[in-house]
Amino acid sequence: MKLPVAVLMLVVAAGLALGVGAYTFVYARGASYLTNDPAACANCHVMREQYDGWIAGSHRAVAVCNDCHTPPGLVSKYATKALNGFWHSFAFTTGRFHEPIQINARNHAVTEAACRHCHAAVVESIDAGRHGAARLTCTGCHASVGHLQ
Amino acid sequence: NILERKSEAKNPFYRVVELNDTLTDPALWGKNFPLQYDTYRRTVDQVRTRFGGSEAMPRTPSQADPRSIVAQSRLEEDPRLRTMWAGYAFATDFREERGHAYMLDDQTYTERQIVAQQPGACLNCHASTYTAMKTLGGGDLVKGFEAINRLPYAEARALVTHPVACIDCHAPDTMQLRVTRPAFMEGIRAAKAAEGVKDYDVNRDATRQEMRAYVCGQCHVEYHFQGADKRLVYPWSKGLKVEQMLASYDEAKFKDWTHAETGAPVLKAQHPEFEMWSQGIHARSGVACADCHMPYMRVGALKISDHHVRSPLLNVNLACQTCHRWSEDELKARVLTIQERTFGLRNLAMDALIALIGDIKGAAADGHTEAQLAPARDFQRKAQFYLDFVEAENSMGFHAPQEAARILAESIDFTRKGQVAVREVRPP
Amino acid sequence: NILERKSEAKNPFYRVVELNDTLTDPALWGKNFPLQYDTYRRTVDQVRTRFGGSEAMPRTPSQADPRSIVAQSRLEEDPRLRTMWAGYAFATDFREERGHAYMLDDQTYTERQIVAQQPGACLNCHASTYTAMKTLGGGDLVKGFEAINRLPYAEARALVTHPVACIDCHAPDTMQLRVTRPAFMEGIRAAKAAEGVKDYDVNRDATRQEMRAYVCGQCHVEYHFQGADKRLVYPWSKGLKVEQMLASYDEAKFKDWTHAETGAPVLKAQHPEFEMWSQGIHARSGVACADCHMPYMRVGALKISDHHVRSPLLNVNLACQTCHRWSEDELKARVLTIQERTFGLRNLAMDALIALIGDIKGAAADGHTEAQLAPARDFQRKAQFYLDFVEAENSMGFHAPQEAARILAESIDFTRKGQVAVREVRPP
Ligand code: HEC
Ligand code: HEC
Ligand code: HEC
Ligand code: HEC
Ligand code: HEC
Ligand code: HEC
Ligand code: HEC
Ligand code: HEC
Ligand code: HEC
Ligand code: HEC
Ligand code: HEC
Ligand code: HEC
Ligand code: HEC
Ligand code: HEC
Ligand SMILES: [Ca+2]
Ligand SMILES: [Ca+2]
Repeated sequence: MKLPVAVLMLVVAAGLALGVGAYTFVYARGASYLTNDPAACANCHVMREQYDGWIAGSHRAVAVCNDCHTPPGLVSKYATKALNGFWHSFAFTTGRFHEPIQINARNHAVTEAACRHCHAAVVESIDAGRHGAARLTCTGCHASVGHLQ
Repeated sequence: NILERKSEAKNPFYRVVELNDTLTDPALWGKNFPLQYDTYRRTVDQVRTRFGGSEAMPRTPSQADPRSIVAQSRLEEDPRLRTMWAGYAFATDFREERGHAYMLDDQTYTERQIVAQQPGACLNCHASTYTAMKTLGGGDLVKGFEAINRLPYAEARALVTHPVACIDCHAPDTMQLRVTRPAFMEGIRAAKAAEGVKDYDVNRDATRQEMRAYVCGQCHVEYHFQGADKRLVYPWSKGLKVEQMLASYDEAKFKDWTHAETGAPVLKAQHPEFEMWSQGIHARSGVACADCHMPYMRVGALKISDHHVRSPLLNVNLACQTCHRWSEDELKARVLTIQERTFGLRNLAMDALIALIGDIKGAAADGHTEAQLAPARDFQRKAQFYLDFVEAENSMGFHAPQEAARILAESIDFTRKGQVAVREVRPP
Repeated sequence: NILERKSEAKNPFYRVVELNDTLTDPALWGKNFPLQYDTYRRTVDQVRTRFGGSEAMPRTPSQADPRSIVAQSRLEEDPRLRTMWAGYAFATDFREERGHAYMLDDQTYTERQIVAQQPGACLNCHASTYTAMKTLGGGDLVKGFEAINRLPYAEARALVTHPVACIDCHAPDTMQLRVTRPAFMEGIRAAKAAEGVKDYDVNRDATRQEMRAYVCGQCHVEYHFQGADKRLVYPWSKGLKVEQMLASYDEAKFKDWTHAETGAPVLKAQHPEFEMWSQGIHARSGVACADCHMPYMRVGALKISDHHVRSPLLNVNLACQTCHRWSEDELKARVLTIQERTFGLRNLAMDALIALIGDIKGAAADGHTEAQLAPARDFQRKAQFYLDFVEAENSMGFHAPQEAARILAESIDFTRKGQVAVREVRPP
């Protein structure tokens, strides 16, 4: 578990530079970004809805937040966590974020990749089946998979 | 469990046949894609829904028409259609449409072939014409298209064997969707141009999701035959809305026929599913024909597109429930609510139009002059095209509920003006 | 700052005042619920949308009407309304509606008060009448309701001070939603009875989600005053659809007034938001008025209902995006598409009705007998009620897009039949 600590330090450092961000990151257990426990995400009340939606959703038993919201592979995983953790902490404190919370392009891509990672078998025929074909977005049809709406 | 699936799915397709651009027979393609082929062949099924599907009506085959089963006659269901289309081939034979497997036979043997001389252009949407066009054109698709259009129907018919087949929607090498119908290529280019998009090439510029609707738009559209060459044209140069199509017909002074009872130069709208869908909330939300009519289905470890193209009401679970979390009964009820509203207005508009036709007929008998009848006849042309636009569209309003109601409301308003116009003048 | 946010979350509100069923002043309730109160007070804002909101028009206050700002006149926006309502108070003054804060003043000072003697019944929907009714009835709400209805307006007006207030929608002890208007209790009971549900008691039987619409349905509905006692009645005994309401009016031979230009016994539809919404897809999906007009908003760690009741188009993020993942601009564009379609049909139907009114007027001048005019006048009554039903409904079709278009289509059809009828006969 060297990496996570290193990243944490890195984030805290960046945070100090920005002051408030890091304060929140620590105080509001932004570090929970580095754990795998969904309840940890819900440390932030603003994550409550998604948490509840996940509990009600079909994937509760098979996937936790990080399975869908962080890319596979340690480095990129904690990079994403640090990035989101930091910015979300910042947004949370300043209260400056779009309501309702909406996934951004980067994290949407992460999520889509996660679907394909676990369901490679099922979707191979429709997805990778033909060379060069653009991909259909999973959530276009399965919007409620992660979070029952 | 997932792990198993992974291994199973390493290669979803086994390339047992080397497909190329000259192979029309779906059975050959089916060797590589047996799952899609099996579902494709199920379009022979005939099941009826309140307004869709089709009913299998037994008939005794004859020399002229060997079909032992046809779909129910829409003319018998609603005799007012005979009056609306008086003098046109549709008044002799018009049936509920059924699955793709029947498209070639139903066109070949409809009585509309007997009462009128039809051109090869008809075949564009009733057969796998891709290779035939390529051959006729010596490799040039458009040349072949022009050639087949102007052939007499019987001659053109001899050049084709299959209903719409894999090759009409898919590229043999990549299986990617493609548009193979020049009429759609030209139509959509014109429509895009009207929106300010220059030089639109559908096979180059369309997204994958768009293609999931465009392949259907090759045929499920309003059309007419232009000039002596019988070029198949989709009237989209001003846009896809009913008023824009009527405007382009008016501009070209085009008429499908002269109404037998009133002498009005009238138009016949035909299956504008693509156009109606384009005005609806689903199109606006990026939901394509294939999403509802060819939903994905699980077959073992794989997910494939259900090639049993049919009414989604026969498949609500896969067609709707991935996006809508309502029960099957509730979803059917929602569709029916929309369709019954549309049907009610369609009937009001039909009664109105029949009344106008009666009025004009009466006025002509009373000795109204051509000049006196002209305004009312023009309102008949308008009211009729608008009504027929919804009547001929096969979702009974579902593809664009408010738009369908809007069109019928305007049809009734045209009739109103026509009935007033015919009463404003007295014979000389 | 985050420390607050955490602590805030613990105790949502502080009971500084002991509320009870006699306290009307929202400021008192506001002491316990400052966040809701603050947003409630913002209904004084006037912002215009294409078809909603309202525009602040300065005027010079007078003795009779001290208002220095009013909403724009709908009669000036569309003078055809004067013809449609000829002979009725609405033809003298009819304005765009605005926020709840203005309801009492706007009713008190509208010129409709000058040209007609209005009863106390008017106040049911323009003031916090709950405690006034309780007092008048000596603790019996319905008795008080009956008493206030039959008072002359001025006398009843003296009994109230606030526009709709907390107590009209909330129980003081639990803050639970409640219906305080007998007219709605009786109306919804009749509507449920028509569906076969016996003895429906709204405050006992309604779900919480239903209450989120019913509290609004207390006022945003079609109504009339029954008999000499001016009892406020919602015409739902046959159901909430336009044809069912018309049927109950016809059955009772009820008319709002006699049309000044045609002598037809006509009806005025008024703000049937609740009835229109009940026919739409949102109601069917369990989406209540409060979901869109009072969406939850985050204040620190709390989520409260935005009591700044207004056009959702001024608040699309919270009002729509919780359920629809489309951009703000896209959502606005979707609403506008629906509204422009409705507006187009509304104008067609209006032109048609004005033409019919002209026809009947002309026929009467030509000496048509009462008996000869009767059929056309009845069609006017029908066409007018249907058109007004959509015109008076304040979402310009959004609450039920296809239903609104359906109603306008039928209005045009009634006009058509009326124009034919008036031409079928010649004066004796
Ligand atoms: C099975 C996959 C999956 C799991 C597990 C999952 N999510 Fe999501 N999450 C999604 C999808 C899908 C979206 C929608 C984004 C999109 O449309 O691409 C989403 C969106 C979000 C959003 C943005 C809000 C929005 O609707 O755009 C947040 C915040 C979020 N998730 C948090 C969480 C939290 C916290 C957990 C764990 C409690 C979690 N997610 C678990 C798939 C998942
Ligand atoms: C420090 C409080 C906090 C914690 C802890 C937290 N979040 Fe968030 N999250 C936020 C805020 C604030 C936003 C909105 C940021 C924005 O929209 O700019 C957000 C937005 C998101 C989004 C969607 C917006 C985007 O940037 O794509 C996702 C996905 C998400 N969080 C996932 C998670 C997951 C997974 C966890 C746990 C590993 C988690 N969050 C823990 C505060 C938090
Ligand atoms: C951590 C692995 C994992 C991730 C990530 C994941 N899934 Fe799943 N998913 C599963 C498992 C396991 C099941 C249940 C077993 C099965 O049916 O395959 C499942 C079931 C499903 C189902 C069928 C049940 C249902 O909910 O309808 C769908 C659809 C689905 N996943 C789509 C998605 C989509 C879309 C995403 C991305 C937003 C996603 N999955 C992300 C593992 C995952
Ligand atoms: C055009 C709509 C659409 C898109 C896009 C789509 N799916 Fe599906 N998906 C469906 C439908 C419909 C089903 C139901 C199939 C069945 O149950 O037979 C389904 C079923 C599934 C299942 C569950 C199979 C089962 O029953 O266990 C998984 C897993 C899945 N999809 C994953 C994905 C992933 C991952 C993506 C993105 C690569 C995706 N889907 C894209 C429509 C779609
Ligand atoms: C959102 C789902 C949806 C989309 C998208 C959609 N349709 Fe439909 N379609 C339906 C429904 C529902 C019906 C009504 C079926 C019935 O009445 O049985 C229907 C009916 C039809 C029918 C008549 C079917 C029959 O059984 O007689 C045709 C043909 C058709 N659609 C073609 C299309 C085409 C072409 C497109 C795209 C341009 C399209 N549809 C897009 C849902 C959809
Ligand atoms: C080559 C022309 C052509 C193409 C391409 C085409 N169709 Fe058709 N379609 C037809 C014809 C012709 C019929 C009527 C056949 C008959 O009645 O004999 C038909 C019938 C249908 C029906 C009615 C089935 C029934 O039971 O009533 C549906 C639904 C349908 N098509 C949907 C689609 C969809 C969705 C696509 C695209 C994925 C599509 N069609 C592509 C020509 C075509
Ligand atoms: C632009 C494409 C197109 C062309 C060209 C076309 N059809 Fe069709 N045809 C369709 C579609 C789509 C359907 C199914 C929808 C429907 O029936 O409304 C259909 C249905 C039919 C049917 C079955 C239903 C009925 O009307 O009885 C017959 C028969 C038919 N066509 C004959 C013809 C004839 C004859 C011609 C030439 C004069 C022709 N078609 C030209 C697309 C086309
Ligand atoms: C009327 C048009 C049409 C015809 C004819 C047709 N297909 Fe398809 N096919 C589609 C559509 C639409 C898709 C979905 C493509 C996408 O999502 O990009 C598809 C997808 C496929 C796929 C990709 C995997 C999947 O199932 O999504 C294969 C393989 C396929 N079709 C094989 C065939 C074969 C084999 C035939 C002939 C037996 C055939 N198709 C006939 C329209 C058609
Ligand atoms: C790929 C997703 C998708 C599929 C598949 C789909 N829909 Fe929809 N549907 C939508 C979206 C998106 C809307 C627009 C409302 C919204 O933004 O939620 C919508 C709206 C609707 C509405 C309300 C609009 C109206 O006209 O009243 C109905 C009803 C509806 N769909 C029924 C169906 C039925 C029935 C089917 C299957 C035949 C179906 N849908 C298939 C996504 C879908
Ligand atoms: C799904 C969302 C939604 C629901 C549910 C809904 N409305 Fe609306 N309402 C709207 C929209 C959008 C408008 C149009 C606003 C505009 O044009 O500015 C509107 C307009 C109105 C207006 C006119 C507002 C203005 O600014 O002039 C009133 C009054 C109204 N609604 C009352 C109601 C009532 C009462 C109910 C419940 C019986 C209801 N609404 C249910 C979305 C909704
Ligand atoms: C006691 C009667 C009453 C109740 C209860 C009531 N309203 Fe109103 N509402 C009115 C009146 C009266 C007006 C017009 C005020 C004016 O124009 O002076 C109005 C105006 C509005 C407007 C128009 C605002 C604008 O800017 O044009 C909206 C939106 C609205 N109400 C929604 C609602 C909703 C949602 C509810 C329930 C949560 C509700 N109303 C409950 C009587 C009521
Ligand atoms: C059943 C409830 C109800 C009753 C009774 C009622 N109103 Fe209203 N009134 C409303 C609602 C809701 C609005 C806002 C919606 C609208 O204006 O269409 C409104 C708006 C108004 C307005 C502002 C818009 C306009 O029309 O200029 C005036 C003035 C008004 N009413 C006067 C009266 C008078 C006078 C009476 C008695 C004859 C009366 N109201 C009875 C519910 C009612
Ligand atoms: C026109 C009706 C109406 C009026 C007037 C009204 N409210 Fe509400 N109020 C509502 C609705 C609807 C809700 C949502 C209730 C629910 O979801 O069960 C609500 C919810 C509340 C809640 C619960 C927490 C929340 O925000 O959801 C409180 C506290 C509250 N209102 C206080 C007040 C106060 C204080 C006033 C007067 C200043 C007031 N209300 C006036 C309709 C009204
Ligand atoms: C609480 C959830 C919810 C809210 C809030 C909501 N909607 Fe919807 N909306 C729905 C549902 C459910 C449907 C029906 C289609 C479906 O089942 O997905 C729908 C359908 C629609 C449609 C398609 C139906 C049609 O008539 O074309 C539009 C457009 C729409 N909503 C716009 C809006 C707008 C604008 C707002 C905000 C003013 C809004 N909605 C608020 C849930 C909601
Ligand atoms: Ca059919
Ligand atoms: Ca307003």
